[in-house]
Amino acid sequence: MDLFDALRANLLSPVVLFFVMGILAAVLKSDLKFPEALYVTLTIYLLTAIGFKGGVAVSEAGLGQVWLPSLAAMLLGTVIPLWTYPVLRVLGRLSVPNAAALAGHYGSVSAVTFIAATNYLKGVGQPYESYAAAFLAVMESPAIIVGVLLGKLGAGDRSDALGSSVRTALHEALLGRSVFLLVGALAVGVLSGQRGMAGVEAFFVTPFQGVLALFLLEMGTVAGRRLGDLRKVGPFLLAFGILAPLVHGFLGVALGHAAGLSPGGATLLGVLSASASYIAAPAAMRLSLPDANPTLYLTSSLAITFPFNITVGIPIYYAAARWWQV
Amino acid sequence: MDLFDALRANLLSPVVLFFVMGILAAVLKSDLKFPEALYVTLTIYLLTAIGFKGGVAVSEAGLGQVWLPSLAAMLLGTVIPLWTYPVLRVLGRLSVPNAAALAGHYGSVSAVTFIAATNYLKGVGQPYESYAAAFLAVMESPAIIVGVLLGKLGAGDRSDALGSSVRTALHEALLGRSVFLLVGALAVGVLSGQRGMAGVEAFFVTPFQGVLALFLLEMGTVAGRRLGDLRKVGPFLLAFGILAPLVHGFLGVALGHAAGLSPGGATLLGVLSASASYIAAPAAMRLSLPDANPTLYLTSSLAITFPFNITVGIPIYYAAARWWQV
Amino acid sequence: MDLFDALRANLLSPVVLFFVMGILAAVLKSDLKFPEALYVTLTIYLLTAIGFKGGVAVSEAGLGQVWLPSLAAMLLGTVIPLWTYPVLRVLGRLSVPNAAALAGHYGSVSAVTFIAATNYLKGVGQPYESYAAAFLAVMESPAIIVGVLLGKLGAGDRSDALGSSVRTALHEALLGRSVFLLVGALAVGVLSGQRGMAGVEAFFVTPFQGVLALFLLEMGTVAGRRLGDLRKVGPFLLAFGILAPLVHGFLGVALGHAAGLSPGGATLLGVLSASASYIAAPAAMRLSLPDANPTLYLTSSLAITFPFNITVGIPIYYAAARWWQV
Amino acid sequence: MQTHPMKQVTIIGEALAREHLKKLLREVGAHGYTLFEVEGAGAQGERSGDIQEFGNVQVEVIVQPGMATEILERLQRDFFPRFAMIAFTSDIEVLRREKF
Amino acid sequence: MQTHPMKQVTIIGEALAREHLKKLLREVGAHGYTLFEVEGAGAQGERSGDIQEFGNVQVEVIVQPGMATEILERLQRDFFPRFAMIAFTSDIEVLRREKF
Amino acid sequence: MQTHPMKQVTIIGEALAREHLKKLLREVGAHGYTLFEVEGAGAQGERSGDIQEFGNVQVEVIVQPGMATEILERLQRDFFPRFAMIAFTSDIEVLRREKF
Ligand SMILES: Nc1ncnc2c1ncn2[C@@H]1O[C@H](COP(=O)(O)O)[C@@H](O)[C@H]1O
Ligand SMILES: Nc1ncnc2c1ncn2[C@@H]1O[C@H](COP(=O)(O)O)[C@@H](O)[C@H]1O
Ligand SMILES: Nc1ncnc2c1ncn2[C@@H]1O[C@H](COP(=O)(O)O)[C@@H](O)[C@H]1O
Ligand code: NA
Ligand code: NA
Ligand code: NA
Repeated sequence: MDLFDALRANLLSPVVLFFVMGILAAVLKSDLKFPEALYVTLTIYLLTAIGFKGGVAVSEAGLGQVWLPSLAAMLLGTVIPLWTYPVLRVLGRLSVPNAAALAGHYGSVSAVTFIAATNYLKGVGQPYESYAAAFLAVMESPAIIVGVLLGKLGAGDRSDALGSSVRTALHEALLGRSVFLLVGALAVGVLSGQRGMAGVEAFFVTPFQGVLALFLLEMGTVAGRRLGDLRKVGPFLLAFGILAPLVHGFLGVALGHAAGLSPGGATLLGVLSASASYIAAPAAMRLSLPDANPTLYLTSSLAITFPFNITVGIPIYYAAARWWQV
Repeated sequence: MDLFDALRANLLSPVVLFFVMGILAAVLKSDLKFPEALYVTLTIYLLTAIGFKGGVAVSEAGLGQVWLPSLAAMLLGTVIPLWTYPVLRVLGRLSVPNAAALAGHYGSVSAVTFIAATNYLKGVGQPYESYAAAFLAVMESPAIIVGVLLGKLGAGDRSDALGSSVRTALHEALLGRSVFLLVGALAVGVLSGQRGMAGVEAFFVTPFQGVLALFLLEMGTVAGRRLGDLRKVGPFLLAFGILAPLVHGFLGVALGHAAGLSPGGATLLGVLSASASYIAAPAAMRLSLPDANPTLYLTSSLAITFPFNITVGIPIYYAAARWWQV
Repeated sequence: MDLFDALRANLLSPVVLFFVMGILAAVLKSDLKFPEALYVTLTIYLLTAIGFKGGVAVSEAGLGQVWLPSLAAMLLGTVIPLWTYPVLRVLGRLSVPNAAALAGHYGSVSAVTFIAATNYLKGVGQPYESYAAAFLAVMESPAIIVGVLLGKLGAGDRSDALGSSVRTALHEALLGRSVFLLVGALAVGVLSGQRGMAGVEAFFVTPFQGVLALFLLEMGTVAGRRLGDLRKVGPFLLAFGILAPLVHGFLGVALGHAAGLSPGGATLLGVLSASASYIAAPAAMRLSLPDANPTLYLTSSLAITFPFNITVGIPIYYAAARWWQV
Repeated sequence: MQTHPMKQVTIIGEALAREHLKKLLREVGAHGYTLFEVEGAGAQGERSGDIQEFGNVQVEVIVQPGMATEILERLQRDFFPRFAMIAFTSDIEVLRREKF
Repeated sequence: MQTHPMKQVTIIGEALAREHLKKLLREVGAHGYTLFEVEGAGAQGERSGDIQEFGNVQVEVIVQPGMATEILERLQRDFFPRFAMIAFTSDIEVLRREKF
Repeated sequence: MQTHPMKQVTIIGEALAREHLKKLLREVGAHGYTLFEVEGAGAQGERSGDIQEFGNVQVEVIVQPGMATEILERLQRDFFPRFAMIAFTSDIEVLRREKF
C-alpha cells in the first residue's frame, strides 16, 4: 500500500471522520457540547484500557523483550526538548519560558494520538508489538521535567526555587491523572495477565475503537474551538507545529527500527515521538513555568500538531516505517 | 401475529418495562435521578449510533433507492403542521402561537420513539430498510420551520422580525445538537461504509438495545415527572395527544407503503409521522415563538404522545403496516 | 483449590487489583478523581444489570425454588442487628444511637461486594444460583428498619416520633435509589424473561465484569480517602469491622447450606451476610438516627469491612462453603 | 431602573438535607429557590462530591427580610443539630419585587 | 489592601437563554462573566437539571454600577418577557478595579 | 435571631489552582470552604468547562474581616500573577459566629 492508500484508509475511517465532524461542530458553532463528566469518563476508559492491554502484553512478552525499546523511547522523549529548545529560542525568537514549555510539550506525548495510531494499524491489518503502550507510559513525564529544567536554568533560577518547581513538575508528571491511570493499569495488566484479560476483554478491548471514535468527536470540538487562536501564534509556530512532528516522527521510526521493532511498532514509536502533549504538559507548565504563555503551547499542540497527526501524520509515519523496512 | 400479540411483545420487552419502571420511580417519588451528564451522554450515543448505522446502510443501498422514500418522509413532515394547525385553532380554540408551536411539534419527530420502533421490529423479527434513519434525519427540521412560520404569519408579523425569528428557528433546527449529531453521523457512515462499520460495530451496534433500555428508564422518570401537568392542559389536548399520533401513524404507514417500503419500513415511517418532538422543537419554539406556552406543547408531546407511542402506538402502526400489505 | 489458591485467584484478578490501585491513588494523593456523574452512572448500571439478570434467573427457576432461600436471607438480615447491637453496646461501650446505626449497617448489605463475589465465582469457574440477586434485594432494607427501631426504642422514644422516623427509614430503605433500581430491574427481568435477555445481553451481561473493575477503581479512591479516619474510630471498631464479617460470613454460608444452596450460592449468602451497607444505610441513619456519628459507621463499613471483604473475605467464605460441602 | 431591597438566604449543607430543605422553603412560603451541588469542608470534615450522598448542596433563596429570619430560625432549630450545614444572608437589589 | 466597590449582577434563568445572555454581556461591554448550571423553582414551575434544555443557568457578572443598571434594563426589556428568569445585584469589593 | 457580620471571599479562577487555593485557605486558618466548577470568560479568554483542566472553579470562604484581607493579600501576591483569577468580598450575616 502506497502513501496515498495509507492516507485514504485513515481519512475515511470513522475515527478520523468523527474528529472532522467535531471540528465542524465547533466551526459552525453548533451547540454540540460534551459534558465535562463525559470527557473525563472517556479519558479514564481509554487510558485504563490501553494501559491494561499493554500490561497484559508485557506479561506475555516478558520484560526481557520490552526493556530495550522502552529505554529507547524514554531517551527519545528526554532528548527531543534539548534540540527543540534552541530551535525555538533562535529561529522562533521565543522567550526562555515559552521555548522551554513548548520543548517539554513536544518531547512529551499525546495518548490519544497513540491510541488513534494503534487503531489505524488495526484497520490496515498491520501487526505491532502490543506492549507498545509501555513506550507511551515512559515517554510522557521525562520531557516535561526536562522542559521545566530548561526554563528554570535558562532563567538562571536560584537552586531552591528551582528545586521546588521541579518537585511540582515531578508531582504533576508522575501523579497527574493520565500518567497514574496509564502506569497503574499497566501494572494491573502485568499482574493479572492473560487470565485476567479473559474476564474484562468485552469491556476494555471489544468496544474500544468505537469509544475512541466518540472521543475524537469530542476532541474535534475541543481542537476546533481553538482554531481561532491560530492567528495569535504567528507563522513560525504554524510551521513548527507541522515540521516538528514530521522530523520527530521519522526519527522515532528510525530509532524504533534500530531497536528491532516491527514496522508496526516503529510506526507507533514514530507517532509518540511526533505527538505533543496537551493535557499533562500544559498542567505541569502552568504551575512550574507560569511565565510561559498557555496560548502558544496549547494552540500549537492542540490546534496544529494534534489534528495534523490524527489526519495525515499517522499514515505518513506508517508509510515511512514500511519504506524503511524494505 | 395479530394486534394482541404485537402489543404483548412490546409491553413485555425490557425497553418498555424499564420505561414503565421509570414512570413509577417518578410517581412514587423515589430519589432515582439520572445525572444530567448521563442524559446528554446517552443522547449523544443513541443519535450517533443510529445515524452512523443509517449512513452505512445508505452507502450500501445507494442514493438511488433512498431518495424517493426520504423525499416522501420530508414532505410528510412539512405538511402535517398545515392541517394540525387549523384543527388546534378551531377545535382546540388555542391561541395562534400555541397552535403553531404544537403543529410544529407534531410535524417533527422523536428520535427515541423511532429507535424504540427499530428495536421493536428487531424483537419481532421483522426486517426493515436499515437506511430508514435517513427519514428521521430529514423529518426533524422542516416541520419546526413551518410551525414558526404559521405562528409568525398568523400573528401578522412584520417581515423583518419574521425573517429574524425564522433564522433563529433555522439555526436551532439545523445546528441544534440532535440534528447535527444525526446528520453528521449519517455522513460519517456514508463515507466510511461497511468497512468502517467493522471496527466500531462492537460499540455502536452490539450494545445498542441495552443502552436504549437504560435511556428509556430515564425518559420514564422525565415523562413521569410531567404527569402532574396533565390537569393543566385540559381534555382537548389529552384527546389530541392520542388521536393525532394514531391518524398520523396510519397516514405514514400508508405513504410508506405507497413509496414502496417493506412493512418494516412503512411501520417506521408511520412511527416518525406519529411521534412528536420534545427536544429540538421545544428549544426552537421557546426562542422563536416565546408567546407559546411551554406547558402545553411539552406536556402533550412528552407526557401524552411519547408514552402512548412507546407502549401501544408502535405495535398498532406495525399491525397496520402488516394488515395493509396483505 | 485450597484457601491459598482461592486468595491468590482473587488478589490477582483485575477487579481487585484496580481496587488496590484506587486506594493507592487516594493514599498517594494523585489527582485521580471520578466525576460524580460517573459514579452515579456506574451504580445505576451495576444495580440494573444485576437486578435484571437476577430477575430473568428467577423467571427461569420459578418462585417455588427461590422463595425458601430468599426467606432465609431476609431473616438473616433481620436478626443480625439483634445480636450485633448488644455486642456493640456492651463490649464496644457505644452509645445507643451509634450501636443501633452500626447494627443496621452490618445487617444490611453491600451490593458491590455481592457483585464482586459473583465475579469471583465466575473467575474460579464455580457455578451458583443465578437468582441469588433476589437475596441481595430482600436483605438490604429489613436490617435498616430494625437498626432504627433499636435506636429509637433504646432511646425510649415517644411512639409518635418513633413512628415518623421509622416511616422516614422505610421510605429511604424502600424507595432509595439502590433498592428501587434493584427491585425494579428484578421485576423487569422476571416479566421479560430469557426472551427479553437476548436483546440486551450484550449491554447488561457481556461487559459487566469490566465495568465492575472500573467501578472498583473508583471505590478504591473513595475507601482510600477514608483511611485517615481509622485513627478516629479506635481499636474496638477496627477489630469489629473484621471479626463481624467473618462471623456473619460463616453463618451465612452455613444457613445457605442448610437452605439447600450450592457451594456457590452458599458463598454468596455468606458474602451478603458478611457485607455492610455504606450507601442505603448511612442515608437512612443520617435521617432517622441523627445522633449517631457518621464517622463511626461510614469508616467501619467503608474503610474496614468493605476492603476486607473485597480482598480476602470473599475467598475465605468461598473456601468455607467448599469445606462445608465435603 | 427601579430596584427593591431583598434578602438572599444561602444555605450550604449535606446533600441528604436536600428534600428537607425544599420542604422547609415550601412551608415558609418562599416563591422559589435555586440549588446546585458543591463540595466543601468545614467543622464536620471534608465533603468531596464524588459520591452524591456524601456531597453538599448550596441553596439560594430570595425572600423578604421577615421570611429570611423565619428561615434562619427554622434552620437553627431543625437542621443545624442534624446536618453538616451553614447559612447566611446578604442584601441584594431585585427587579419586580412582587416576584419574591 | 486597596479594594474597590463594584456591582455583582446575578442572573438565574432557563438554559435556553444561555447564548442570548452571553450576547447581551458582550453588547454592553462586560469584561467577563462566570456561568454554571443550576436547578430551581419559581413562578414558572420546577426546573430540574436532568435534561439540559429544561434546566437553569446562573450567570454572575461583575461590573461598574452604571453597567449594572444597563444590564438590568436590557434584561427587563428583552429577557423577562420571554424566559423564566430572575436577576439581582449586590455590592462587592474587588481587587484590581481596572479589570472590571 | 442573632446574626453576626462576616466577610464572604469569592475566588474564581482556573481549575489548576484548585489545590493551591485549598492550601492557602488552610495556611491562613479558614474554618471551611465551599467549591464548585464553573465556566467563564475574562481577560485571559474563554474558559469553557469541557476539559476539566481548562475550566474554572469558584471558591467561597466565609471568614472574619481580618482574615479576608489576609486572603486577598496572598491572592494578590501569589496567585494573580500566575493564574487566570478574580477575587472579591461581600458582607454577609451568619448564624453561630464561632463557626467562622
Ligand atoms: N467557613 C466556611 N466558608 C465557606 N463554606 C463553609 C465554611 N464552613 C463550612 N462551609 C460549608 O458548609 C458545609 C458544612 O459545614 P460544617 O457543618 O462546618 O462541616 C461544608 O462542607 C462547606 O461546604
Ligand atoms: N425566590 C427565589 N429565590 C431563588 N431563586 C429563584 C427564586 N425565584 C426564582 N428563582 C430562580 O429563577 C428561575 C426562574 O424563575 P421563574 O421565572 O420565577 O420560574 C427558577 O427556576 C429559580 O432557579
Ligand atoms: N467581570 C467578570 N465577572 C464575572 N466573572 C469574571 C469577570 N472577569 C473574570 N471572571 C471570571 O474569572 C475567570 C478568570 O478571569 P481572567 O483572569 O480575567 O481571565 C474568568 O474565566 C471568569 O470565570
Ligand atoms: Na513527542
Ligand atoms: Na411527527
Ligand atoms: Na450484612
